[in-house]
Amino acid sequence: MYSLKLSNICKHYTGTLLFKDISFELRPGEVLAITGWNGSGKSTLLRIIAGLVRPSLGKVEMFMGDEPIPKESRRKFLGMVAPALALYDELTALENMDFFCKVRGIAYDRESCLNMMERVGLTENANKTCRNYSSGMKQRLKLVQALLHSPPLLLLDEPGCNLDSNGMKIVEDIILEHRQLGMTVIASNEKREVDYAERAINLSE
Amino acid sequence: MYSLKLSNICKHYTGTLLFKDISFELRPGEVLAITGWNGSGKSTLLRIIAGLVRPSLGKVEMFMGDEPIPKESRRKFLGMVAPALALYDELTALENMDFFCKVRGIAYDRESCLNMMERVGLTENANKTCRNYSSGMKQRLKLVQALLHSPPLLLLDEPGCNLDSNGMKIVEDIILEHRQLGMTVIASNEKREVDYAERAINLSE
Amino acid sequence: MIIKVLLSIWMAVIISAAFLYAGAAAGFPGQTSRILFFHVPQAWIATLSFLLSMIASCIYLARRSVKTDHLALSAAELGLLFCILATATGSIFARATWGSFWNWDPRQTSIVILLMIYGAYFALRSAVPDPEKRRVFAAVYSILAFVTVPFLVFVVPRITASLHPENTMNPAKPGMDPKTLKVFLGSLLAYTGLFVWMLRLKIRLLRLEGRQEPEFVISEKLKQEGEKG
Amino acid sequence: MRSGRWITQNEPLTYLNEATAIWLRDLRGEFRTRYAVNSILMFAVTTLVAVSFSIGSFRIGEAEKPFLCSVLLWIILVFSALSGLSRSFVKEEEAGTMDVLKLSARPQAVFLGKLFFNLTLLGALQLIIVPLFILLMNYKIASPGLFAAMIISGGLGLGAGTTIVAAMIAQASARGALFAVLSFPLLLPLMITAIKGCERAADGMNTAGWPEVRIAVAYTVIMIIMSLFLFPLIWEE
Amino acid sequence: MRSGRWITQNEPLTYLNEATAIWLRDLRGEFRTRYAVNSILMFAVTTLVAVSFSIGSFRIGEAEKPFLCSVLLWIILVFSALSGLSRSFVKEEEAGTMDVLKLSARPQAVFLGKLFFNLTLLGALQLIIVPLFILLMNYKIASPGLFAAMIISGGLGLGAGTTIVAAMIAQASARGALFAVLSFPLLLPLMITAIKGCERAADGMNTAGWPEVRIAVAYTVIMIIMSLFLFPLIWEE
Ligand code: HEM
Ligand SMILES: Nc1ncnc2c1ncn2[C@@H]1O[C@H](COP(=O)(O)OP(=O)(O)OP(=O)(O)O)[C@@H](O)[C@H]1O
Ligand SMILES: Nc1ncnc2c1ncn2[C@@H]1O[C@H](COP(=O)(O)OP(=O)(O)OP(=O)(O)O)[C@@H](O)[C@H]1O
Ligand SMILES: [Mg+2]
Ligand SMILES: [Mg+2]
Repeated sequence: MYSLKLSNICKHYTGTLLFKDISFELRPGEVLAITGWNGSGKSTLLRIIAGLVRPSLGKVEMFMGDEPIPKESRRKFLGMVAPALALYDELTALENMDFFCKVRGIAYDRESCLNMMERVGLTENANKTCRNYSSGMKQRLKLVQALLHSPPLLLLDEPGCNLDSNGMKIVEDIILEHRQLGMTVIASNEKREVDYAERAINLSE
Repeated sequence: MYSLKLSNICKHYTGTLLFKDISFELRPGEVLAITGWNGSGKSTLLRIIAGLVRPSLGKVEMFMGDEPIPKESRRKFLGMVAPALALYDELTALENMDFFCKVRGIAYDRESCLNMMERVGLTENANKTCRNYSSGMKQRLKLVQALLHSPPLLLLDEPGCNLDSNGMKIVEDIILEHRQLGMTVIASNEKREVDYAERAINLSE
Repeated sequence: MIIKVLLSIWMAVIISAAFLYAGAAAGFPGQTSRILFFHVPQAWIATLSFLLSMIASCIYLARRSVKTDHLALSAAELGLLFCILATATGSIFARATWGSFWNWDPRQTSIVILLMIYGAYFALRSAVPDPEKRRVFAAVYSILAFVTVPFLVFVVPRITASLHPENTMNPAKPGMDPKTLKVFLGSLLAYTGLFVWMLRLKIRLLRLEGRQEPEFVISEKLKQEGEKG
Repeated sequence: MRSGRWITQNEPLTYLNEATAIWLRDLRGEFRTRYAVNSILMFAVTTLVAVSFSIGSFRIGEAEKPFLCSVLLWIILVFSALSGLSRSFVKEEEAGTMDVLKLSARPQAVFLGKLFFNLTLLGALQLIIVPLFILLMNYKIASPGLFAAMIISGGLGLGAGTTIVAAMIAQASARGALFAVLSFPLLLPLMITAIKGCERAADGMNTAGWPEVRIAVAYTVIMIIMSLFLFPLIWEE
Repeated sequence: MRSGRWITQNEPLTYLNEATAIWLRDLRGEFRTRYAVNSILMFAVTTLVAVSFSIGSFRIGEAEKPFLCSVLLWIILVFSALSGLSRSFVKEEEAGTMDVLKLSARPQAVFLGKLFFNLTLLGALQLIIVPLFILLMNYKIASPGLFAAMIISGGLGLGAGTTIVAAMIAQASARGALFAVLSFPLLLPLMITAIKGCERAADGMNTAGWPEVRIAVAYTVIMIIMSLFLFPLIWEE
């Protein structure tokens, strides 16, 4: 059983305080939404959880059972989608997947990668370089990248951005499926996405 | 009175046909929506109208009254927002505006720039470098850039992307206001944005 | 305060002694050897502060306390200053004895490398906006730079024979003029004192500046709130 | 908001204003990131130090000095320029701002703005490198007037010859290589002229008429005029 | 989809596999865009041609040749390396893929992968430049074994000394300059050693024991070990 615990997280940039005293615990099966106006710090909070940004105060912990997971191996247990997280433009979608599998130490399996591609509707474009992908196609590929290693913690920053209604349906499926066993944090302005969450933290208050 | 005329536009990339025989005329006061699945070519069509991509067949014309506007000065009469159109990251928002005013030959007027900033809710961040902007703040700034020279033709590619509900309201206002006198083309998957249009072209059909 | 006064008196004494008390050393043209009383201690302080900065950097990486970073930064700054002074005096000296300001003597080569390292250190610091990242990067770089120094010491003497005198000022060497030796040791002491005094001043300044920074102000405020609540 | 402001665009605006805006923006961006200027300058300074180190330990005969020093000086200048002058366009492409620039500015204004920027960089480069080179290499110049004119006109030619190439390679796929490959042949005539001119200035013989300076100026003018015609073709899709 | 595949990550996986994946990806990306390899190679080739043109017109005394040629060869190699070796990290930062890499790979694997990539680039560079240089400059080498060993060990040191610096500057603001500024002092001892070693190999005297090769190997090993310790500090926020 995994769990995520944030205690008294606070972040400020040269003088302006973004948020302070964010504390919560998340357990498998729970979905947490983070809301707030543009620029309120949603993405920053997600990056803090992922370990990409250092909080000004407070700490982020992940536990496997009772045992804390050291910060440097936290990345194995989380998958992230965000507007600023780009994939490799000059590779094709399949090559991207191949790379992320290998680098994470998962045996690369063309079959299951193709399955995932099919799930997000990219089968036809799997061998096209990502530079020429449309905005929605890129977003779909990002979803695959986050799910590749079936992480117990999923961090979704505006997951439905650029997607058409089919794409939104895919995101919905992913969230519902992940809710069965894993932890999910969604940062979004879309009411539809926020509604999957039992709990919400509003950073604008 | 301005008008835009597309005749028999067709675009293909090395073997795959995106769309063909797109013809329409647009006059002031009209809003046209372009819809279609992810990757159907909405953004490409908008880029063709803007003159950033050459169509494989067909032609795009703009008229002032009956007089055709030459292709090389078409840019003066249109404003565009798109996910792939980035602003200068290392400048502040105001410096960006200053630059675009000067380069378009509009007298730079700090006052009215600040007014526009206020309209999109960026007043407080007007002197912050855009590198540190959040995704929504960048999108808001792009809106300002497109409106700076009050163009008769507005090309909006996913204008509501990354925006919160306030931001969506701003986009709505802009569309409604522009509808009074100008021409608008919106490419989007959001039902809400498509609904402003009297006419729609679906590229997936 | 008292230290400052004592130090300045001592410096004044040494400077006058260098010109009035000690005699001109043999083997150098005219009165030029007097520059040694300044040139050598400067070079020595430059080297010393480099070492100090590296040690502080190591401690910083282990403990991550801002104080040690301040020490590393101040030592590097003073090191750069003294390094420039040593180069300048050395060049003047070189012009008087060897005939040209610069001729790629091994000593000159190594001091140029030292200057480049210091320059690079500050360039790096000014190019990293995030304060903590800046400290870590600077510390890492100063350790990397230090690792290459033994290679330098090992390698540079191989390239060309040096015109640079060795051990003329070595106190252990017999036969040195006792007056010269006295002044020289006094000057070494004066420079070391000066260095320590400037170092402490610089550290204090950095600490005060740090308190003004918005980061510090906000986190202090938040800490206090946390203690209350 | 709808103030009809775009109507003012029909007034005859000088290209120069727009070019200046682009130039100033590039300078400001450069000032903040310091990518190009640093890469050019450091490149130049390090090469200079290395050359002076390697050549400095030799006795160059006084007779050979004017020629050798001119060659070295121009090699340093040209290669430093090649190492950084393509940045202004390539950055635009990499940051994704090329399209927005295409949509807002006239191509000739873009070309002029980028040309000014590159000339500014070259000016800064020469201001630092030339005196340093003269000092370090103990390079004696008999006719300083001709020398200065040659350096300046050569610099102008360098900027004029590379700017349009930079615009082309920014839109190609293998950027790094292409710039040097495409520019070098274009610059070679200029480089040879400039070397000859500097040699003449250094040995001080036959300096009447400054023929090399004239050639360099002609090269510059022709390059700029050609570019103003050709640039819109490569800039617009 | 939930296949419990992440459990396999607990197995002791070698860093090497992951490093190889990064290395291969970089090679593939490089192959498609050819930014680094081209900028390095073209830089090297043009400098080489220029140097051979300028020096070639002189009569270099046979006695001075071993030293002068070694200096020139290493100047060309080091500066070419400085012009392109930072690309692999900088590109990662500019394309916005740095974060995704941080999220997926272990820092040591990243370091090793990038090191392999840089060494590959350097190898390609040397494979082309060194024979060309020998041909163009008519550089006679008395002890080819020592020469080859020196070139290879020097190349390894060059890669080891620059990779970690590249990672730092990619995360700093003024990248262009910094790389050369930071790397050059670190590389100088190696460069001087390699020059001495090549000189020794060329004149063929006193080649016993290959002391310079040993120094270069020691430099490489120490740099790699230090980097493996220090890299995680600069890679992780
Ligand atoms: C730019 C030129 C010069 C530079 C950069 C330079 C630099 C140095 C350095 C780094 C030291 C080492 C201090 C130490 O070991 O802690 C030193 C010591 C010394 N220098 Fe120079 N120097 C230069 C020119 C000269 C000249 C021209 C002379 C006199 C002919 C000279 C005489 C000395 C002496 C006597 C020492 C003390 C050596 C000893 O006792 O070991 N220097 N210098
Ligand atoms: N490196 C930085 N330096 C200074 N300010 C920063 C930095 N990074 C982010 N910010 C600021 O922090 C604020 C929060 O940014 P963040 O991206 O977290 O917002 P967000 O809630 O995700 O907004 P959006 O809904 O638009 O995505 C913004 O005002 C931004 O300008
Ligand atoms: N330069 C190119 N070369 C080859 N194919 C391209 C190129 N540019 C775009 N495409 C392809 O054209 C198709 C349409 O892309 P476009 O960006 O117009 O889609 P879109 O309708 O805007 O999709 P989205 O809703 O995801 O934004 C995509 O399949 C894309 O892969
Ligand atoms: Mg966000
Ligand atoms: Mg699109």
